[in-house]
Amino acid sequence: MRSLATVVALGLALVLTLLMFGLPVADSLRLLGEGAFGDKFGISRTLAKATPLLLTGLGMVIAWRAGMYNIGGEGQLIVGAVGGAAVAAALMGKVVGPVLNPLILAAAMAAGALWSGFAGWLQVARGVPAVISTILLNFVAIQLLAWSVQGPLRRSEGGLPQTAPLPADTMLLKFDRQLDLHFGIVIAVIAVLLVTAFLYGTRSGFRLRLVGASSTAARANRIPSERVAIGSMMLSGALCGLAGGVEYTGITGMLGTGFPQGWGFLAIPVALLGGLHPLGVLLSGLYFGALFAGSENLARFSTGGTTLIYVIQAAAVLAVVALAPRAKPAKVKEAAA
Amino acid sequence: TGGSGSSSSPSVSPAPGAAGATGDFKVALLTPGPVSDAGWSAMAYDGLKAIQIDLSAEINNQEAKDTQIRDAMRSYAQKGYDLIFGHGFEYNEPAIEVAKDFPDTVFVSSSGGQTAANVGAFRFYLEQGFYLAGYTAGLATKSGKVAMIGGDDVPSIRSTFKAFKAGAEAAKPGITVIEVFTGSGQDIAKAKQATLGAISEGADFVIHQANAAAQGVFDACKEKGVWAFGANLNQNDNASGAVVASATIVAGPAFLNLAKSVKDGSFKGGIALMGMDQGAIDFVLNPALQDKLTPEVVTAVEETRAKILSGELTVPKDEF
Amino acid sequence: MTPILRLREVSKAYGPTVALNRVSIEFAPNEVHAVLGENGAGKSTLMNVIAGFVAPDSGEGTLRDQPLPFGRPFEARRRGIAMVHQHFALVPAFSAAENLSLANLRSAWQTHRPDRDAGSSLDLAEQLGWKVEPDRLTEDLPVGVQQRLEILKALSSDAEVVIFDEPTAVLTPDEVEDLFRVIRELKDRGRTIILIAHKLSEVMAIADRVTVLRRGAFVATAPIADVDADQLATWMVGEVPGTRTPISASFKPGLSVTDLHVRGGRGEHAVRGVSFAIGKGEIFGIGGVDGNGQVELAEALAQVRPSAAGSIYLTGCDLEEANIAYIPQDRQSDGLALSMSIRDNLLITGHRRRELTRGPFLRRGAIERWTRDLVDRFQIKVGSVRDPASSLSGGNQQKVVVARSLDVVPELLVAVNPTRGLDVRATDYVHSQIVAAADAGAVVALFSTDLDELAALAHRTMFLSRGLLTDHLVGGDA
Amino acid sequence: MNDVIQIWQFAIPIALAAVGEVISQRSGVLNIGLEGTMLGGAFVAAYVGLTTGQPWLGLAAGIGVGIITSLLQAWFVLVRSADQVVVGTAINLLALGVTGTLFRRAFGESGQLLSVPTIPKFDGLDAVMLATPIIAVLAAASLRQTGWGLLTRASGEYPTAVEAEGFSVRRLRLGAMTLGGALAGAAGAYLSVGIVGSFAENMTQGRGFVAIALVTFGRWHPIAAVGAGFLMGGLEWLQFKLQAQGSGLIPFQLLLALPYLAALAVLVVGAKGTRGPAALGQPLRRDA
Ligand SMILES: Nc1ncnc2c1ncn2[C@@H]1O[C@H](COP(=O)(O)OP(=O)(O)OP(=O)(O)O)[C@@H](O)[C@H]1O
Ligand SMILES: Nc1ncnc2c1ncn2[C@@H]1O[C@H](COP(=O)(O)OP(=O)(O)OP(=O)(O)O)[C@@H](O)[C@H]1O
Ligand SMILES: [Mg+2]
Ligand SMILES: [Mg+2]
Repeated sequence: MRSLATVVALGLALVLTLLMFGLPVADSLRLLGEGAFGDKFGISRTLAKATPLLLTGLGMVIAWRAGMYNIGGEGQLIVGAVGGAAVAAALMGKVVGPVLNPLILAAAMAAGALWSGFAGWLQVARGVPAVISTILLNFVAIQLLAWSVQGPLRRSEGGLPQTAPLPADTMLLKFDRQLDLHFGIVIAVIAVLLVTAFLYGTRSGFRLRLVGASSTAARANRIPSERVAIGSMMLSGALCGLAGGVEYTGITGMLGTGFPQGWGFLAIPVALLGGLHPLGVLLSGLYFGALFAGSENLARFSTGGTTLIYVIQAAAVLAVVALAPRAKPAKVKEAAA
Repeated sequence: TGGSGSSSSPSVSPAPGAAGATGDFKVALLTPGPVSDAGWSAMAYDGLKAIQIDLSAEINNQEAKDTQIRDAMRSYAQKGYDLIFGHGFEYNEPAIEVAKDFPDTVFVSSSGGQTAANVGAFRFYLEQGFYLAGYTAGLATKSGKVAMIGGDDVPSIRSTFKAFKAGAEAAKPGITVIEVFTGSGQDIAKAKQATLGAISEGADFVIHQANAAAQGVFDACKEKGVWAFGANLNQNDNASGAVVASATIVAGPAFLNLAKSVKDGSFKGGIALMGMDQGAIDFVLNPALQDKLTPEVVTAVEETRAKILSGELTVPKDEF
Repeated sequence: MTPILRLREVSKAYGPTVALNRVSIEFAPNEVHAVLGENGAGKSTLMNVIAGFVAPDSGEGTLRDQPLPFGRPFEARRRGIAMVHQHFALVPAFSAAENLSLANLRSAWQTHRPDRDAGSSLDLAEQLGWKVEPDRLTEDLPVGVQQRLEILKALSSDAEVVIFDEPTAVLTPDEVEDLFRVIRELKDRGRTIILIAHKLSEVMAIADRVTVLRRGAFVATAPIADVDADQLATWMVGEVPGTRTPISASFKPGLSVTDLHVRGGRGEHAVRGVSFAIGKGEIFGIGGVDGNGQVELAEALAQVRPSAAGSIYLTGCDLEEANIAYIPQDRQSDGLALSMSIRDNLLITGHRRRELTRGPFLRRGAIERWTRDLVDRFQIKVGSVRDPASSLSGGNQQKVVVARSLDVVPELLVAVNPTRGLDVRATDYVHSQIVAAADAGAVVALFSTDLDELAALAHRTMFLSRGLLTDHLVGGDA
Repeated sequence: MNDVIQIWQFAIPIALAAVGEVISQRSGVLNIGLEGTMLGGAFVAAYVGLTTGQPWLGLAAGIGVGIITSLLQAWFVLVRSADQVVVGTAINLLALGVTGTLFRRAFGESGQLLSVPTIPKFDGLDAVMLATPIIAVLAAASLRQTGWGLLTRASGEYPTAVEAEGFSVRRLRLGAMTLGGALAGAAGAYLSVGIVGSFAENMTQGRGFVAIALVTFGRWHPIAAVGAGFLMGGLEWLQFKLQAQGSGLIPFQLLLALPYLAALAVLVVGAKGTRGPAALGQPLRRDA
């Protein structure tokens, strides 16, 4: 019932947007659908775009479930990619690609975990709410990226502010050279399963949910909620960092100031639409992936202009939050639907 | 099946290759900034429009910076585009890479040093225009200080600034050339602030590479009563009334000729240097403000222009 | 006596739980109207409906023949209905004076000065002999003082209807007497007072009329003169609860506490050197007025709060590893994670049980069986164990805490006001569980502000005053 | 002196927006959509200023857009109880898309360097520059010393307490959001009809986010936030002067990261006493 309403509202929001911009509705919808599912290119694009959203979305689930409002997915993703690029710069040519790639991903996770762990520590030890600190850290991360591609990681003095491109054998496995789809989607799906098992099937996962639901109750029951809070932030940051590493070694192959695509920000709607549940994230991540692939296609090939893509994405997000059951970490309904 | 794609062609519409049928010719343009920047990207967009009209091509364009470039190129190639322009040297390397996977699409970047059978480049020698602007500023400055305001700090911009500086020094040895970057080609307020900063340090001629933020530069010049140069497009008629001359790129013919060669199948990779001699670069004095420059200055500038055109004077440019 | 406030056929269900079942009830001006009922009978829900915090599923209500603004608390407040919440509505980060000012604001468009705007309430507090430091942060105040603030807020308004939802639960008998004086005064000024309390003695002392609810349904309304405690108890539960007397015995050594110092949340010296010993199987009562270090002492014993100096020994086991059961005084914030399922709340202790886990993993099936068993054994009234704990009434919430703590006999049981806000039957039940734990050999530290409770259960009782243990009396003989 | 006026002028957009954000956050609403609201204000102010030739009308229109944007946001946040951060993020996207699209429709796809008349200045000072500190003081005084302020702060701390006293949290937050939106709109408008008299796509360039950092930096106090904005403006001006003097001492990325680092540092060093509003970012929930 609710999902039907959501679908209807999404459709309406879309049609309204198109009408507002004076675009032919039927044609535009066709372009949208084609971009997402029209052919193997569309489907592969949908999956490729869903990949970072799934990983960052899972990251948000973990943190928010622990009661930590991590809004820094974007920063953690960026820092993850930078960490990965630093390892790549240090080891490129010294280590063969198939070995280097996992090292890059591991570095990305570590960098993301440290970045978010800092925010966790700030909240726990210094009383700085993560909502605030992670927002601030996002901007620091963006500048860190800018600085590192202008400075230490720049491929060559005087060249463009970018890192050297990764050789093909260091990139994640691709299933077809013309397609965008890469091995990252497999990593993301495995992550969904692991996070589900963790949250609902392990003692640590239970403690994490408990601390999020009531840190006072956790304290009164001698659960080290501060450690859990920091741990959840680190886990969350590790997933976001991994998203950065996967995007770097799966799609872009190098870093520049244009690297951040907002996946980290979009992780929040993805996680909320998914009901802060890892399996929900799987669905909402795919939905947003399709939406992005589709709207990109629409923006490219309709007469609306490329800026239209933002409008469509915004409309889709707003339609979702207008209808999605409200979710607030501390009051997340644990009850089965 | 990874890596086997080089022999298969995109499935959307069989690419017509170099010798496609009319009406079926598809051209895409990638720009580093919004095409509404009334500058670098806008100029390329005008070139694309010319292709649409003259060759009745289907055109499309998108903004794509560094890491987004490959993705955008791939998506056009997947859609069976025949020619993909990347407006800037940063598109050259991605073009080389993506072109391997899409042999039926031609990739061209504005500047860049690598080519392949289906990858070409043309480089706008805008440094020539900037040199003349610097030369003009050097002759006309009273304070002995001139300034350059940059948006994004990228090599192509730095190269034009070097030429401006060389021109200024040629005209007035020992001149101070101030250089300030704002980090954004869209932040008008910062551009104005940076310009005010340069003017407060004594600059009385200012050139910019700030694209959409250029109005901030002109505004500051107008406010403080100093002169500005336009860049990329002819900005002499800017409402500020502060632009004495512009160093311009005339991109239309270059884009059109290249597209024609792709369409009729005569395209063969390679790099073309597009300078004043091809009419691709110009330095246009503002007739309305001609009286602000002494006749001697105008004459000297024209002499230098002639030297550049004749090849007697080679304006420095960076390779990147 | 013409009623001023009428409810007709009001129903409210939470999923399968029927909180209110076609309740009709009338309140008159100039009366103190007590509402009685077991835990979960629907009292708070009914009050929340009147005050606009809960919108009923059906039914209607009128105040002075105008329809009640269901679901819009601010509107109800405007129309003259004030409520003292069972769970306080105070801004923790505000000073006491700011919180009182909130209640005294007449309009958003007036100027505000905390001292001036809180003035009348502070005066009232002084009249009552209640100590309220206006500049202290509310969150730093002991629960008892917070309760006073909550009451002062409601009193300072010129509301026609004032609802008190269990205001006496954390007050001392003296404080209760002061409150009742105020209530009588309000009544004399023609107000309608609705009072929820579990202690029948209190109800008999103050109420003019009494209404009893049972399982969401209206049972009876009667003038207080026409009923006695037995009658009320029968209406409430359908039977008269029995009572229990503690046995005294000599105990094997259990807990020994020496010169213990504990600091409070703001670093203040809350417990200042106490020493005592509790034997295995002994129930040791710790009484006293709220805010004298009880919570800090309890938390230190329960290993929730570090002690600043001194020692705590538990004979025969390491305190770190010991099975310590802790029933905190604030079940809503410290006892439960309200948004989590009842099952998850039971798991708060359960996830440590060896038989429910395998290494880092939880055993789903075993947990399911264990949960069922606890719900049955402790007679927790639940729809489904997957419902959130917030859906339980206060009493059943407490049962969840007790059940998971006393599932296996702990080495040490620390309970703070374990029957706060519970009805007679639930109180009796919790008492019997505490006694059973002691009988099975647990060391029991029972903190309570309720003298009767201490007298009924504790073998020995001491009083905590300003962080020091003072008096000493013997349980059964007291 | 001249420098001070200059710094002050360029600091106005972030300072004004920060005051609005303080009010909004004090009521419990974290407005991440500040950037978008400013951008909307900047565009409409430029458009109206250009077509009417009246910068004041432009400013008024910018404020109007700010209010409309905040009402839209309020519907999601207050009526639908949607997550504030998500809605704010969407507002930013929306503003980027709508202003970009409209700009291209109105001024051609290749854009134009617009020249819009600006608000008149006297000795480098204009009305908005003078008004900003006054607005900050008024905001601070109202938050402290009026019933509205007390209620608004309570809404940001513990909404239930406000409802219990007969005031609507929804209305209070709506009020705070509207004020915040109006100020953000004005801030954006000042960028396009106060400082430069022009518009370019995405010309706000992160100023909304800087303003959010200033709120934290200024510990949710309007005057402190404005002071922090002034400090930021000063550093930026210093940076440009240093660049112009030819010393590449400070990489400008560091300068750009400065407000965030400073805000973080302040929090790290002295956060224990001052927290943000307890209910910040939490949706309002009535009984289900
Ligand atoms: N002990 C366990 N071991 C393995 N998997 C488990 C375990 N417990 C739960 N799961 C799996 O986790 C998922 C969620 O289960 P659960 O019953 O906890 O959901 P829920 O309580 O409805 O979720 P929520 O808490 O989000 O409302 C299910 O797919 C379930 O199979
Ligand atoms: N928000 C809610 N969601 C689900 N069920 C609820 C909710 N609030 C109350 N209930 C249920 O409604 C019934 C009545 O609860 P209520 O709080 O009114 O009881 P009460 O008489 O005040 O009990 P107590 O004396 O324990 O406070 C209980 O069964 C309770 O579990
Ligand atoms: Mg669960
Ligand atoms: Mg109750």
